Amino acid sequence: MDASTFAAALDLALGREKAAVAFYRELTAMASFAAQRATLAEFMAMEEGHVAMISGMRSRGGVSLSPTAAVDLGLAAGLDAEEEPTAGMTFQDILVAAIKKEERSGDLYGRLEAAAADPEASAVFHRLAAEESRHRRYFEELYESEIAKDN
Amino acid sequence: MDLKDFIAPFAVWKRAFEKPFTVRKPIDERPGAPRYRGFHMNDADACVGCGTCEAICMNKAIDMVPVAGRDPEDGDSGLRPRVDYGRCCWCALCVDICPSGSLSMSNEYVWIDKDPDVFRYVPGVESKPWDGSPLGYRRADGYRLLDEDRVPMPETGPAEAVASFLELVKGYSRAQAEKEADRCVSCGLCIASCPAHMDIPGYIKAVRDGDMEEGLRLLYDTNPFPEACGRVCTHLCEDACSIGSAGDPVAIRWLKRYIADQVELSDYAKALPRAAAPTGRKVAIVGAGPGGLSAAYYLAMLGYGVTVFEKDEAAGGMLRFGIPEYRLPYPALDKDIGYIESLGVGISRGVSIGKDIPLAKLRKDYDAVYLSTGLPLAYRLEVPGDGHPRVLDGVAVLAAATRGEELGLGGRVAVIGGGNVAMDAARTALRHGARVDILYRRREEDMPADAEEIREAKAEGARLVEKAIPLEVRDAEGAPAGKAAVFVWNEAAMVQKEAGKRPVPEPIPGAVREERYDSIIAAIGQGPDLSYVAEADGVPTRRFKPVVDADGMASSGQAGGAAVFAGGDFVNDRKDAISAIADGHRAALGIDRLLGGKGA
Amino acid sequence: MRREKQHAVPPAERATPDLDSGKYLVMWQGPQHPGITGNMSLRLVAEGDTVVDCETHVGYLHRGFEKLMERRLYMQNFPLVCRIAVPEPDFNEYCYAAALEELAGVVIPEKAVWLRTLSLEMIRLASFLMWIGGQAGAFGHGTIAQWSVTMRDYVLDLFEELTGGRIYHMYIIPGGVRGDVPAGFWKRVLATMDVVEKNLDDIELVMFHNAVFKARAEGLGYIPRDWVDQYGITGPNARAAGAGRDLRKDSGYLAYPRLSFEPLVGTESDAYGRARLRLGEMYQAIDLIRQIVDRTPANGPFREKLPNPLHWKIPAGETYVAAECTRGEYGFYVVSDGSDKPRRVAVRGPSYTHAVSVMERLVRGVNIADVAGLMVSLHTYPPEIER
Amino acid sequence: MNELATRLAGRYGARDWHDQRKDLASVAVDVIRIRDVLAWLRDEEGYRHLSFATAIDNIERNVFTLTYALRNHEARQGLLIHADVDRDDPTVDSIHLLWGQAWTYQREMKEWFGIDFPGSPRVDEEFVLEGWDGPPMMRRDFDSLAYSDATYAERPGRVTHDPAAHMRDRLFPEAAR
Repeated sequence: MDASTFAAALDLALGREKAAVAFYRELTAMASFAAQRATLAEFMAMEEGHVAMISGMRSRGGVSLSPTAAVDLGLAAGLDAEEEPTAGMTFQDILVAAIKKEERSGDLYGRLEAAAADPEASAVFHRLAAEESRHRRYFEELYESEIAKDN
Repeated sequence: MDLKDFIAPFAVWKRAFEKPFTVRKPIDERPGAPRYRGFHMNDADACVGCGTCEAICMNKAIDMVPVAGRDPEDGDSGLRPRVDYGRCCWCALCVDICPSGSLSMSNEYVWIDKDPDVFRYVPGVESKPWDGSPLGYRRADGYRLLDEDRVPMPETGPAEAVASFLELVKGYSRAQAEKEADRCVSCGLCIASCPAHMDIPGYIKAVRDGDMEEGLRLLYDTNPFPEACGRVCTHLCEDACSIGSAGDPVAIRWLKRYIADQVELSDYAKALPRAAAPTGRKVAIVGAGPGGLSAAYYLAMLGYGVTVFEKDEAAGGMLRFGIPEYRLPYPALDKDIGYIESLGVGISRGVSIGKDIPLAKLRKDYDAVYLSTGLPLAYRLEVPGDGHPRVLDGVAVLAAATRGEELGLGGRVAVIGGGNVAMDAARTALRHGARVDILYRRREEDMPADAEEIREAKAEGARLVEKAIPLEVRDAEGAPAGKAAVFVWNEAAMVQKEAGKRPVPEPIPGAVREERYDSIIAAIGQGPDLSYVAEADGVPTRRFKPVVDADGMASSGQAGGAAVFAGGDFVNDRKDAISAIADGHRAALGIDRLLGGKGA
Repeated sequence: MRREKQHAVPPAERATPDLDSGKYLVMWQGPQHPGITGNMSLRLVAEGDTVVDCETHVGYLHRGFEKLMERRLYMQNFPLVCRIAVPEPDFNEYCYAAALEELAGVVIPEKAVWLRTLSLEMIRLASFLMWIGGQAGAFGHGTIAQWSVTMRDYVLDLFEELTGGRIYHMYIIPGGVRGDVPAGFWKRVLATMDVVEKNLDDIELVMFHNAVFKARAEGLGYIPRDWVDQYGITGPNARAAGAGRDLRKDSGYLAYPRLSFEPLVGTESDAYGRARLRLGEMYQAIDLIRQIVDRTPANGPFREKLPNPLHWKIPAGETYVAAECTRGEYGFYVVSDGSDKPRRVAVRGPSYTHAVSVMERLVRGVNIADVAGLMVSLHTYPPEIER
Repeated sequence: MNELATRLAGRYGARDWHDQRKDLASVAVDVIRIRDVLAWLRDEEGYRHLSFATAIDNIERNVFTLTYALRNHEARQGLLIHADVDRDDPTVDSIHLLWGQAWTYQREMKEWFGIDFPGSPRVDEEFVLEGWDGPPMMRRDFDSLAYSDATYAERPGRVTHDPAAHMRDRLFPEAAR
């Protein structure tokens, strides 16, 4: 993977976000009732927003993301995501999938940051990792307040 | 008269050589006694704006006024007392009675000004030189005009309690209820905090007056589940109670129960208002929990024909299937439901909307539909092995207990979670003879369950394991597969990661513990089942919650079919019975408005 | 039947002077007059400088208390009643509280019994000290007034320390009292008593062995013994006439049955005899206060818990509670209809009797210059007439 | 005291004897007997002291209940004598010849309640309420607060808020129906 330059790094990120959109689209196809579809549509729209944001950064040639990572609530690590989504997926299932997805993205960017030779690219990955951590944090808080209220 | 009478008066002259009694500059140098009843002080942060000072003031010297920067909030009206020294007589009854103890008096008594209007001010808000004075009148130790102690509720002791499912709380006697009702100062701070905005001071007064029919009428104005709420309400009102600001809050919940307990069901109709003339319109309600039946009651009162569809074989929802009978005995719940049914509300039991009848058909057959289907789905632990056959869900265990089914929990039970469902499950397991551990990810003080539930669960013998982060469930070795499980958790330390946010449990590396259990009851949270709502129903949802307007309306019904209203646990954030009841009432009024009724 | 022995008493026998004759002068003494105790006035008809007729007029200061009380909660009347006798408010507090407690079946703690007795004796002393200043002042002895009002202020200092107020103490609250004594209080009470007692010795010497005072006070306002029952006269006015009645002894309320004292009795109820008797009661009050300091229990509750004052209802009933104040029988008649407000509260102040019917009779034939001295010698607090 | 109750009942038809305390009792007689009862108690039973006389407006029964408080100093007993008088025609025999201060109480009751005591000296003169133009002020149907509100102005700037109503208006105004 050629991620040694700034543009290449953003290209890679763009690819990830597009994949995320596709991820939600895939889940949506599996969904069996309205509430599932509404939630997945909302999350998908968030990822579409990311796609637009990264496209914008690429055309402007600058990164406007904070380098500060969100605090890790430690939920993602404990969640068990072995099961595949099904037609009857609950809000919990969807949120777990979303958290896991953000966690995987963050890990990936972290690895890319470490591997990048170009300091500029490294900075981009650092910021992208931070951005993904904020997304993950957003879903984790949602999980705590809506799903595991009593735990 | 003798000579002495002419000489003795000259004895006054000896005083000419004595030190005079008078003191120089007494105004500057003569502070009031330490107890002096001087100008008022008020700790405006401790004050809750209940206006009891105003109520006791015999001179009408106190006005309750809004002050800048203090908006009404739970347990604080945002008002503060303003004292008019044109009327005040410095009797200090306001200080004596102040429920929060925020009012006091300084020993300052000199205040000179040309402008008479300055002698009317809000102590503690408009700053004065004597603010914070350590001297001045305070109510003496051991002297209170109000009773800070709640009348104790007779309850079964924990040892006896775990031996049966008999109701723990025995209820107040008349003398006890009247004494407890006497503690109320009728400030009404509680009304705002009650989701149903019940007229709490009103029905407490009815208890004092011994007028149970009036009390029942006031209860039913806003809540057709007084027997149930009188036992298991989350009683936010008591958190807001001004008496609770420096003492035990008034036992509002028990007083509500007292009223409902005093009136026989057969006498309800005599006490309560009659339903309005039939409107000829019909409303379908999905879910016969407290929210659905609350809507049913108020719609029936407004003259609507109401049918409630309930998937289970009995009505009551979580009140019946989620709350154990030692907290809410079934006859009490049946009384509430029985009265609603007696008004002609039809309950179709064992009919599941979505499976047996599509929602679309209700929208076609009725003039409006109210959805109140709650949170029936238990969320999973989401750890490896959470599909083990000995991992049970708390709500299902409680429902099985209600149905009288054999629970087969075994001798060692773990309950995972810190909410009321967890406590109910733990205490149910205790009553089935199990040794019970409650494992919670955070600390006891972080638990969302009611404090008394936690206290009672512990008293009944449950062991509380705090800061336990679930890691895994394994099949227990040495037992037939699937008959026992090992629960693995990581001990956590509470870490304050961000200022202003609650601390986060963080696993202590290496501190992994495990324990073998016959059953592991997961009670971490529940979610809605929205599979019966289709896009075509026009009910918008956001993150698995129907989106409703201020009337509880989710869909105006423009798109082929009746309007849909929704409320209860799957809509509101409180997720308790009283909020569901309030939602039901609100939706009934909203439906009536939509269908052109006169409103009630 | 001894109906024929009934005395035909004034004002039935009062002959109204013919004011058009030009022989008489009508003059008002008060309501603003230093010789009048409080805001009261006398309409005097004088022939030369001799008073031939008098009417008492009241209502200039306080009126309508009894009406006001009917629309207030029981506890809200607690700060109100003290105003019914300004220089001696505590008797109102005591009688009102005791009447409510009796009707509500409340027994107050032992400590409250003693602290109530203490405040009643302390205010007795303060009230007499104010009176003696007025009595001396009415005969031109301003010096005595200077002394005695100072002594009164020392007693009021004690009240301020105990209750947080100098004049209106609002201390005897239904159920008990509002607080225990502050640290070191008893020592200061005893020290003040020593100072006051020494001053009384001086007053005794200067005022009672005084040719001028004797000349003006002896024989002034003479009350015969048989008037006591005819007019309902009580207190020092009656005791000076030989009627040895004292409710502290006769009714035995509060701690009085456990205190050692004998009611003082005189032989002549004229201005001098009454003043003498009151001086004796001042010494007696000091003695009682010393006994109370000795015997008040150090510990224990000082108030019995009552229901919430905002809802306190008292069972239907009526009672009359009286106590011996400096002027005689002070009483509260309280009627409850079972609600949270009194149905009727009637205040029986001793001035009612002696400042109207007795005064109007005694003043006839008195020199105008002695009217003030006579009036003070009866010891009158007008608010207890107006109520 | 029961002997006295019996004698009073026999001679004057007195009823409702009630022992309030060991040293205080009350009893009721017909208003027509009031002067005779009081004279007899004074002259024959040692109740020589009249503490006070007053009235209670029992408007619900349309009567004024008179209360005469007597005291027997020797026996250390108090006695409250009650008599109901018709509120529509409140006229009572005067006892001013029995006690020298009684006329003042009667004058007061005339002014405060509108109860008449024919023959009582100066009974129609103003007593406490010089210049009063309202009805007898101690009558229960005289509303002193309404009178005060109508007669005197409230100090400007006085306004208060009921905590419950204030919270409703600010937090959940929809409940104000």
